[in-house]
Amino acid sequence: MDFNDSPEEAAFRIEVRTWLEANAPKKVDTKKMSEPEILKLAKAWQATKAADRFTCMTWPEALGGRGATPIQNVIYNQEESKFDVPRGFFDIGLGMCVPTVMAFANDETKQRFVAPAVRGEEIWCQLFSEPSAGSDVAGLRTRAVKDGDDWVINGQKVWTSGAHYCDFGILLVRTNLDVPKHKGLTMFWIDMKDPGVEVRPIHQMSGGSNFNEVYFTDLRVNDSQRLGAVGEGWKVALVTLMNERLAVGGSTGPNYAEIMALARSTVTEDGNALSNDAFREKLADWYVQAEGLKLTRFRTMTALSRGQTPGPESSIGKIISANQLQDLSNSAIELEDQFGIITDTAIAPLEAAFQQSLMWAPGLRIAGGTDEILKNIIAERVLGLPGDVRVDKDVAFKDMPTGR
Amino acid sequence: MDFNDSPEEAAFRIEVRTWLEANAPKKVDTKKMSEPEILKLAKAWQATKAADRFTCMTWPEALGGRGATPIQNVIYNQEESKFDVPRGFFDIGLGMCVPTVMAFANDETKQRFVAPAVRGEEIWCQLFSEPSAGSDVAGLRTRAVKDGDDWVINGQKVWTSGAHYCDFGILLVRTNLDVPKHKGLTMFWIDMKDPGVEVRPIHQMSGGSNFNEVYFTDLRVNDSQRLGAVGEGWKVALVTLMNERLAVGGSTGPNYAEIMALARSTVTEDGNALSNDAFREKLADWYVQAEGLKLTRFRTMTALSRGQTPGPESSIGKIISANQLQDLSNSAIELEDQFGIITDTAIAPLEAAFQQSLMWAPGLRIAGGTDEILKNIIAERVLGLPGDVRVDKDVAFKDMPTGR
Amino acid sequence: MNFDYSDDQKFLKNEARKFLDGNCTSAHVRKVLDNADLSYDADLWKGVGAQGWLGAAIPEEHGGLGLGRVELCAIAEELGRACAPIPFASTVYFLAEALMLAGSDAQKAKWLPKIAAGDLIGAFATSEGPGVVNAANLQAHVSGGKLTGVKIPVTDGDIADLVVVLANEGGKPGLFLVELAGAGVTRETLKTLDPTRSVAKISFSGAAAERLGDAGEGFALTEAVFDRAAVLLAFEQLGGSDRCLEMAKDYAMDRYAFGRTIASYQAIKHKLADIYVKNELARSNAYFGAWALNVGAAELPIAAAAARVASSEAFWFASKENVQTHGGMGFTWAVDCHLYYRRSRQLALVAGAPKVWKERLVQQLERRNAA
Amino acid sequence: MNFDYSDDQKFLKNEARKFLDGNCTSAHVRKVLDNADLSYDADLWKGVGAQGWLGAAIPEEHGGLGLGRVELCAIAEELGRACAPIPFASTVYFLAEALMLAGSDAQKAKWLPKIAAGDLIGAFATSEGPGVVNAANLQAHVSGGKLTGVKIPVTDGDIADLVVVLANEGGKPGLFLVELAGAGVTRETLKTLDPTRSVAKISFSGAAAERLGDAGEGFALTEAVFDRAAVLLAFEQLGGSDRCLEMAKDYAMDRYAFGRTIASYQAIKHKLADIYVKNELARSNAYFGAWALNVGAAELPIAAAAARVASSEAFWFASKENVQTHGGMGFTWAVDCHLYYRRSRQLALVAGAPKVWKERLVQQLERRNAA
Repeated sequence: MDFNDSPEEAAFRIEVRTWLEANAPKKVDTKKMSEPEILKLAKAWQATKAADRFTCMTWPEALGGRGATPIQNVIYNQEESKFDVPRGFFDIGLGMCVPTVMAFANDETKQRFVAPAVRGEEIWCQLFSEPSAGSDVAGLRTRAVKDGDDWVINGQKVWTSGAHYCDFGILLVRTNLDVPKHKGLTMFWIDMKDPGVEVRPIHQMSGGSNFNEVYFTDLRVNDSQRLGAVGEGWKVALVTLMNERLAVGGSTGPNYAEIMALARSTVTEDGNALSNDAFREKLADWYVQAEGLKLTRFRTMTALSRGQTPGPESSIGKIISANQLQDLSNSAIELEDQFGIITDTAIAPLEAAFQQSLMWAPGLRIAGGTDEILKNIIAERVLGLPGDVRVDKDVAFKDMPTGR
Repeated sequence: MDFNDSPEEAAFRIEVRTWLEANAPKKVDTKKMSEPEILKLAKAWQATKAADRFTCMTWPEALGGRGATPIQNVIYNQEESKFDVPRGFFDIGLGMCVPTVMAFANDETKQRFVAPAVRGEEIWCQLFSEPSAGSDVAGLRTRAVKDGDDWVINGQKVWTSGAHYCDFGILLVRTNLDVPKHKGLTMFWIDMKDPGVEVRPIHQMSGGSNFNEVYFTDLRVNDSQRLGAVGEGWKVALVTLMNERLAVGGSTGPNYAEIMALARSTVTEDGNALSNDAFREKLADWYVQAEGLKLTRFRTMTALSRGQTPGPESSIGKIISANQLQDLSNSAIELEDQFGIITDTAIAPLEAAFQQSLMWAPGLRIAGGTDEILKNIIAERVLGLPGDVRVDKDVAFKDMPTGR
Repeated sequence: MNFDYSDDQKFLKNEARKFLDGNCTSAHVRKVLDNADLSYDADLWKGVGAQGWLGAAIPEEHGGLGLGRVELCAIAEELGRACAPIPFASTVYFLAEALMLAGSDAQKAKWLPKIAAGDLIGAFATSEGPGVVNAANLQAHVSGGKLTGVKIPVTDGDIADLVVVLANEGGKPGLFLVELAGAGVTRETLKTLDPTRSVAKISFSGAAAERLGDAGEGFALTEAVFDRAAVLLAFEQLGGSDRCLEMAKDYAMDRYAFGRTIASYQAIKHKLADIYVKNELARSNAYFGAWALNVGAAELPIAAAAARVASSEAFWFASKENVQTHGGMGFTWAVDCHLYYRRSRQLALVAGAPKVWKERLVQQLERRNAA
Repeated sequence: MNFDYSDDQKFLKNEARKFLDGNCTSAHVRKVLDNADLSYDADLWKGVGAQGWLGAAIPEEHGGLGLGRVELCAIAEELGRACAPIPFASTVYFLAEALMLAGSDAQKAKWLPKIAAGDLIGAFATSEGPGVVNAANLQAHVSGGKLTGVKIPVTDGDIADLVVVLANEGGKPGLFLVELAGAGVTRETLKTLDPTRSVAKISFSGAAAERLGDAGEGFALTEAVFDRAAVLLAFEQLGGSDRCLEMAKDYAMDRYAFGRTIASYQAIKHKLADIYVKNELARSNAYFGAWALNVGAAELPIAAAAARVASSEAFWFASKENVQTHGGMGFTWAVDCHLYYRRSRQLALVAGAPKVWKERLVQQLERRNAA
């Protein structure tokens, strides 16, 4: 029971650290930079990583990787996280989309796309979710109709991260209404710059716009852009989604340390709010949860380092972190009392970090699997409990009852 | 918005109080008395009430009642609760069983049974639940097979209150295995003293035995003891169960006032445990819940007094009171710290009231509808949400999958 | 036993709903939400005045309708349900109640008619920074009838004509009336969690201040005003909580996943049942508060605390689980869920956070035991 | 990164489970539960001794196996899973740890071998009444090597040979070793929530007492011993929590309502998922505690507090929702659910209630910040 690297791991960690010290770009203040400017830096850094094969490390050498072990990948990420390098633009593309292309596209297509994606020259997005198909992705309605060698696509996707700066995407569509929903789907790769594709940002309740709606109007794609067989789209999508958990999750926002600081700085009649027993008990609970999550990740890493594959227990992470963030943020603003309503970053404590996370937390409880779906996953895939009654298994999609 | 009686209600309250002062038996310490001794007192008091029609008050005069309004009934119970009279032996019989007999039996049977039950000379119990049919009562397996003019009954019931002192019972059995479960049931009244009936007490996790198992071995009942048509047993049972909510529920055990007293008497380094903010916040929550329940009952009474029928919102009561009792009891023993383990009534604070309620609370969360079933009831009957998918509606009972 | 609205009160409540259904739709609320320069909906404010709601509980001698507080609670419930973007609470629950509680005959005669007529917007200013203001850290002070100090946040402070301010005078805490149009007042509108309700920072530098109530009673009077406001705010919270339950139910019934409405899944059914239970317990506690406020019962402090605690937590739970029930749609700006999520925070903080009220509730229990 | 049992430790854990599957069935536990005269299962106690578990963490020089604390944690997890009715915790987690922590060479040499050999049952006595004993209310006192006072409750006090007692000597709190066979000791077995673990009231009137550790260090040493015991107890709690999840799952899979297994209902599925999540977070915190205890890390106090808080609440939740999942059957004496419901309370109280540990955890956080 220890936290030490194996000798091999330790050696690799030193190699990584040395390389990062030599190659990681200098820290720059991105606060005032535009997204395109930050993206430019990110692409440069990705190219540097690709050149020395410190990205897609677990992929085979032929595809730009170095056949690294999962734990080596974790070690790299741990070390990189100590450097202030631009992040987040390539995770979904290289984590979910390109592996799907690699698994189902013909050699020519792989030749064309894998290398530029690894070098960060081209970015990919994932186009699955729809307004009427969230938790139930396979219920999607975007239609593709065969027309000669082409398919003509009409419909809408939603919650697409980075669609506005992506060059290509993998798109899941319905090609057959007369079979049950899972059997009528087909996957394609598409050019996001095609005039048949329109990207609109989604205005979130938190104010920001981290996601997009993507509309398709008579988008023509050649049958050669098909990934997997016609009607096999769901099987292809599962390969993509397998990796989703790696892409999403992790607590974002203030934690027990920040709210402890807030309490210490909040004056009360008898000193400061940190002396309140009710607050202290909550603080202990938040600490125990947060530490529990961190230490659970260590257990996952241990499984990796022992060559085992960690199970879906990682689903625990988001349920806990998202709900704790909402609870902790709300406790913080109630701690500020009347003052807690203020969101002016110049006036509110910690630059209104708690007010911002209060408005962001509801999204965290939904994105990448709602609390309810994640609990289903734990119940069914971890505990092996039976699935719920399914009334949609054998019904032709066109005959399925629908609401909004 | 007030708590006052209408003039009619006030007048009736005075009438009731006057009668109670004149007729209620003197307070006796039942702690050291045996159940039969207490039952004797209870029967005497019931006879007194019946003589002046202060029981079954809402029933028509012809059946021993006085055609009272529901609110008059409530007023009587409020006033009687101020007197220390023996209680609880007749609630299920007169509240659930005899009304069923009145609704479905022939005149001869009614003549024979109603009056003695009202006078407390004969007590009735309800025989529905079975080991394999709890939340799903209609899944019961006790069989009745026709044999000439008789039915021969074999099987087992469970959780029967008072079966050991009851004279008669209403028994729901399966008379047809070849139809869906709700359609194969029939109701009978039976003589609990028949040699074909064996009563065994259930040993509860709390130590006590408030309920019984009842076994039927070749119990013969004449077809004239049938209540309602063959196969119509479920319809009959619904009439019985309609009244169940009145019979069950209500918090039993220590509440916020007792735990507040415990905290005040628990010495800490800086005074007593009542000064702990964490405890104080919990105390406020318990008070708000308990008051909320009490006041919700006032709203129900208001509906009654306005001649409206209160809805199943009374299901709220037990969910809250049972879970609060478990939480409050546990907080109390944790407040006592190491000492909380002790259940010796001579040593533990408040004669171990909290330790006893800790062991009783789990039963309260289950008896008369589990938390989960009650939430289904609220969701479906109060909020009008759809029922869950039912796979048992059209399957012959003998073909239904079963477990233990 | 008559523990519910009377038929007349139900009629009034229905009329209020009809009026707000027409004059306070989501579009009206969003007009204030999306326009940083709009502090409130002036048309709605006029309309509410014309309905006589501002003077509902003000005696007829002072130009009001002289109705009871229960009638005001009925109106408050509908305002909360509609998420009304107007300074009703600041003007009616805080300022008018403060005047009726502690005002001199002259002060009542001068201000109450203006409130009833809709000619005046009020505010109530106690906070000066993060945490609860108390005798030890209260900075604002009055000398020679002039007020100096900074109050932040002051709900509706940027649009108010008259504000009640908690300040020390000769070391004694008191409440003071300050006309904001006068000299020595600078105000700044602040960004908040609920842009449909306006909040300001007000700096006083020698502004003319007239004492309201007795010297030294500043904190006691503030608590008494908060008790009254807490009951009325609880009904706005109830209206909001019930609206959230309706929204969640309507969406769930109409949203399909895996071939059936999500309202048929136990996870959703039990979530909505949990909301219902909290809302009903809150309603019962709020009714008791309404009774205590209406008859001026000695139980008001504990009744107000129980009503505020129950309603604040019910609205928080209902508003956040309403978002959750709506899934991704609930997280969008376009769907109304966040209007109630924001308002639930505004109402929970404006008269002091629930934790403060839990402490006050327990202090009342201790007094009751001591007595 | 090696944050899990090693293969050797897993092997030991498996062996322990095999042994307990045979020697500590529900029937063994119920023998103690249903027989008021039985304080523990003597055969199982002998067997556990023969397995060497009592001396697992005791150095070889003192007759133990000299294994690490992690090995002891693995054994503890299995004992908790089996709901073992023996004085293992009192003897090993409390007495042996206290001796190894504060004992003189002579004291270690005298007592540790007896513990390892299974010739001695221990106990640890701090409490004197409801609430947490503290410097202000500690009554037991030693003078001239004689102990006077009453300790209640003392887990396994009625069967123990040697007890560690917290008492004042010349106004200085200290720990003292008292042999219970000696003069001046009267004991009374008490009824408790968990009859499978024995508890006594011990009255000392001039019993011979020998100090363990330095004078004045009584409370500090007690906390240090509790830190060690808390980690080991956390593993018993984990074993119990996981067993409850298994029981609930097995019953739900096999129980049918409305034509299908209740394990297919979301209300049950999410309940079990909630149990799983709490158990896993508790396990991770317990592992950290095991690491800190094993290497004697400075983080032990906060790691022990986190492990105790997480495991106590996980076991409480798992044990009560296991009863609920079993429905009526779960409320019967005949079904094993209540064995774990009772044990969850015994383990949560025996080293002080979770609320006490939450306070200690926050104090550690404050020190960390100060440092």
